[in-house]
Amino acid sequence: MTTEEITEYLNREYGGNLDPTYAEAGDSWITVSPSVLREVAKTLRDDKNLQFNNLMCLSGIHYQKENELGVAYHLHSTIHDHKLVMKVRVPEDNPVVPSVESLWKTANWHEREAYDLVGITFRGHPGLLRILTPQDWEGHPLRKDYEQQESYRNVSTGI
Amino acid sequence: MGLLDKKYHDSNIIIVSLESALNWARKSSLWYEQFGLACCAIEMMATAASDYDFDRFGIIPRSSPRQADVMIVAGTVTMKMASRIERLYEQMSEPRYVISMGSCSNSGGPYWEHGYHVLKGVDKVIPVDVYVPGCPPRPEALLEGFLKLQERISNETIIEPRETEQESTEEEKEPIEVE
Amino acid sequence: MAPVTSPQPAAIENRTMTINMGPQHPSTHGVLRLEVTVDGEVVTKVKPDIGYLHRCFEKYAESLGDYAKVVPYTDRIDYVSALHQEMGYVIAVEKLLELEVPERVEYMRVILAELQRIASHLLGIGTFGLDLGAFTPFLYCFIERENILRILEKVSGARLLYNYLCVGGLMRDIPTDFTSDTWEFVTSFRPKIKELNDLLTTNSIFIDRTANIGVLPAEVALNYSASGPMLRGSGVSWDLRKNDPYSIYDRFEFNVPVGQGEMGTVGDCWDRYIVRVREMEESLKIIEQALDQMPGEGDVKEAVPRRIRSKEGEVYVRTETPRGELGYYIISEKSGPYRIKARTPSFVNLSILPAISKGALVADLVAIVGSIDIVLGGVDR
Amino acid sequence: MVQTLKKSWTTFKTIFTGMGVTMRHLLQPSVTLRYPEERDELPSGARSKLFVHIDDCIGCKLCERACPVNCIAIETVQATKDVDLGKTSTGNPKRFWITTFNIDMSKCMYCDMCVPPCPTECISMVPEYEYSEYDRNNLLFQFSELSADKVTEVKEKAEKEQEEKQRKKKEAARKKKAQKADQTSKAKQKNSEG
Repeated sequence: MTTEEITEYLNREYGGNLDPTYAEAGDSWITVSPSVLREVAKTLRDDKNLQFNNLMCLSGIHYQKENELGVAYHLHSTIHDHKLVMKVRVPEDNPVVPSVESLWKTANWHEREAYDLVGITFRGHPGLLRILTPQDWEGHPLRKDYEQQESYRNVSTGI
Repeated sequence: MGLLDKKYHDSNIIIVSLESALNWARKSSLWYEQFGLACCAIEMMATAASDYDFDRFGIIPRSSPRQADVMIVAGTVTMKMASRIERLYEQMSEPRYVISMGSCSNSGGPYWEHGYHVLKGVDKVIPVDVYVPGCPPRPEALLEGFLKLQERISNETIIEPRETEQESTEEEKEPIEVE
Repeated sequence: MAPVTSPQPAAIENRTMTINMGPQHPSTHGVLRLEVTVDGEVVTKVKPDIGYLHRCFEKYAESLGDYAKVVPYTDRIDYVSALHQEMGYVIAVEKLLELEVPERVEYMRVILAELQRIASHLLGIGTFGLDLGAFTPFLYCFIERENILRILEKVSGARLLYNYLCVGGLMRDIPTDFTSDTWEFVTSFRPKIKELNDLLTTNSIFIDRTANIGVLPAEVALNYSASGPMLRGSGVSWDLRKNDPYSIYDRFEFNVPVGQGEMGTVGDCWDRYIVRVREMEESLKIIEQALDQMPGEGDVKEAVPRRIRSKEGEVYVRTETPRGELGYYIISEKSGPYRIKARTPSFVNLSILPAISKGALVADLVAIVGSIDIVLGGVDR
Repeated sequence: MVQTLKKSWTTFKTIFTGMGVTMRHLLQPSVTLRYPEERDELPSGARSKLFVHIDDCIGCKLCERACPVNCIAIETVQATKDVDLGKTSTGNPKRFWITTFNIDMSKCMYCDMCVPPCPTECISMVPEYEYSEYDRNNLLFQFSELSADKVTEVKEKAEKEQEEKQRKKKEAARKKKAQKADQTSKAKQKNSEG
């Protein structure tokens, strides 16, 4: 199924109002509000005609112009062999997204990474700690306005 | 060493031959610490394997810093790793040498500009004897670095302490002065 | 021996201990740190601590502001299979820009990628053997690997990090003796796989240390979104070259080897190992077919754009590297790349370690980590 | 009992199969390169060290811009009109003094991206890999051959010429303005007369 068909199917079967977005080039995606994300994710995984059993990638994004943070979920079904890109956007000052760790175990580390590098808090995650940078690191490096700290434990980070 | 360097201010025949014997022994069995960080570690393994064969020079990998003479810093040193490297270096017994292998450990290399999590040169935390350029260096280049190190060791005297030792004592003094 | 009398034997029996493994440890394949909780010899909990090689690839990809300049940095993500990292990235950018690549370039990319796959598996198998105490296979694997590196060096000029593929083509022309060199390697390498089987695969000590250890059931593997030999070792026939062909992989005939539990249970360390060995044979098959079909003439820089005109949009492209599915998620703006995320197989495969090492012995933990075949550059990026 | 015997027999057998492989390898010629005495010939285009033929450099800074690492630093000064810097071996005219051309090989990642853009092929990778150093600062290669005195002299000259140029420009502009004003006033006169 293509993104359009999947959106149509979801809207028909579950009465949503999802709408795919298209860009100049590349893939299209659907945007879901954080309040219904978990329900939609569960439906996507468990519905007989969808069965997205594989979460290929989960990435955190900082949209500087809109003062928003976002998460992109790349889903794939090994059974029906179709793909879907799902996005969720939250405001920068309250970046809370429900965790999908209980649905796809692989989200565990990916969500920790998104928390570490972009600063998105995942509600319901079993151990939301920094994963790549040390625990006492300052700031979230992949934000566009990130300023590098001058020294870490008395070792200068500059040249 | 402490006994001799206070007794003789100038080298004499006994010390000179003792020196050369010591240096010869030291340089012919440089056991290195098996400690790979990144891409360069793969080239370090390739150097230790059959095609280039480290063992011809008496260079043998050791897994423990206590048994090692040389530390090859092979790869990118990150901020998280910097304190570990410092600790490993402290565990090595004197005389100890450090070879910095590849651009990353020389000066941050490709990551010197935007690499927020990369230490810009391992010489910020431990003294380095030989810098081997390359990204990653060829196995021959690493061997050449070892030959350079051997050259350095053969010119050592037991009367004067090594440069790096002097540096480290100076570093230890510094914070006291600040206080 | 006289029985040891202790004042409180019960208290000692129930005590668990936390030990630290790494980041400097000879068998963690780099700078991986594991916090292992053990009850005697039995591992009850493993907590991997990663990030000791976090080199800020994603920050770099955004900061450079040019698609072409990112290519040498992709090499350094997974330095053991650098060409695969380049290939994935280059294909993703080409998909974004809707570029067509000449035939000769496509064939060349496939041949090089398969050569690199063999080299990577040789290193993986060699170090896996080394972890389990077999030193000789490591040396023999490296001799063969060195032969591949010589071919790749002749092509690109570097031994490990090639920077040979570029958006739309190749950086340099193909040397004239490339085909003959590769044929020579392919014919000389076939018998070496048999040698490797004699040394490791059938060796009873090796089987004892790997069979029935670190069993990964297929459902767990899928739920963790494992890929590559890790997933195929669990009996799932899933290979992106077959199931979702990219480049020109749909033109070649090859099999997808899966773990069958010949020595123990499906999905144990031995199965993951044997998948790698058999994959090398399949790679040889692909190389032979590609060498036969490759057009002899053609300009490799024909489709390389002078200046890359970026488009607005985003792509997610996945390719099959020796360790599994490598995905590049590129969000592009008119001015250049806005966000590039590399979803590396090592990162995802390592996250399964806590699930499969529960109940193993400490010595088996080394075997399990070795059989996952992680590259820390890929885990931490 | 039978099981144990069987097991030990397979162990024994497989170990000896492995030993057989090692034995066969023992009889083959050694693959080891005896490095300081023997050297492999590097293939053409091997990437080991950057070298610049400074005589051929025209100061276009294309390599500096192509470098992803920013390890190349070039500074140029425009040559004054009274000096002719000659031509490069490829026939391109030289218009700049190259006052600095530094390559920091301790930062370089040997990606070979600076070489193809060069119009005069003056920057290239040379197959030389043995240059490890005791001091990191020695890995900064300075290719500019101008002495410090020469650099200041050239800079002063260029500045003077620049000033001269600007003065001339200003003068010309003033003249133009005056002319224009003249013309408009004349035109006005004409209009009023008409």
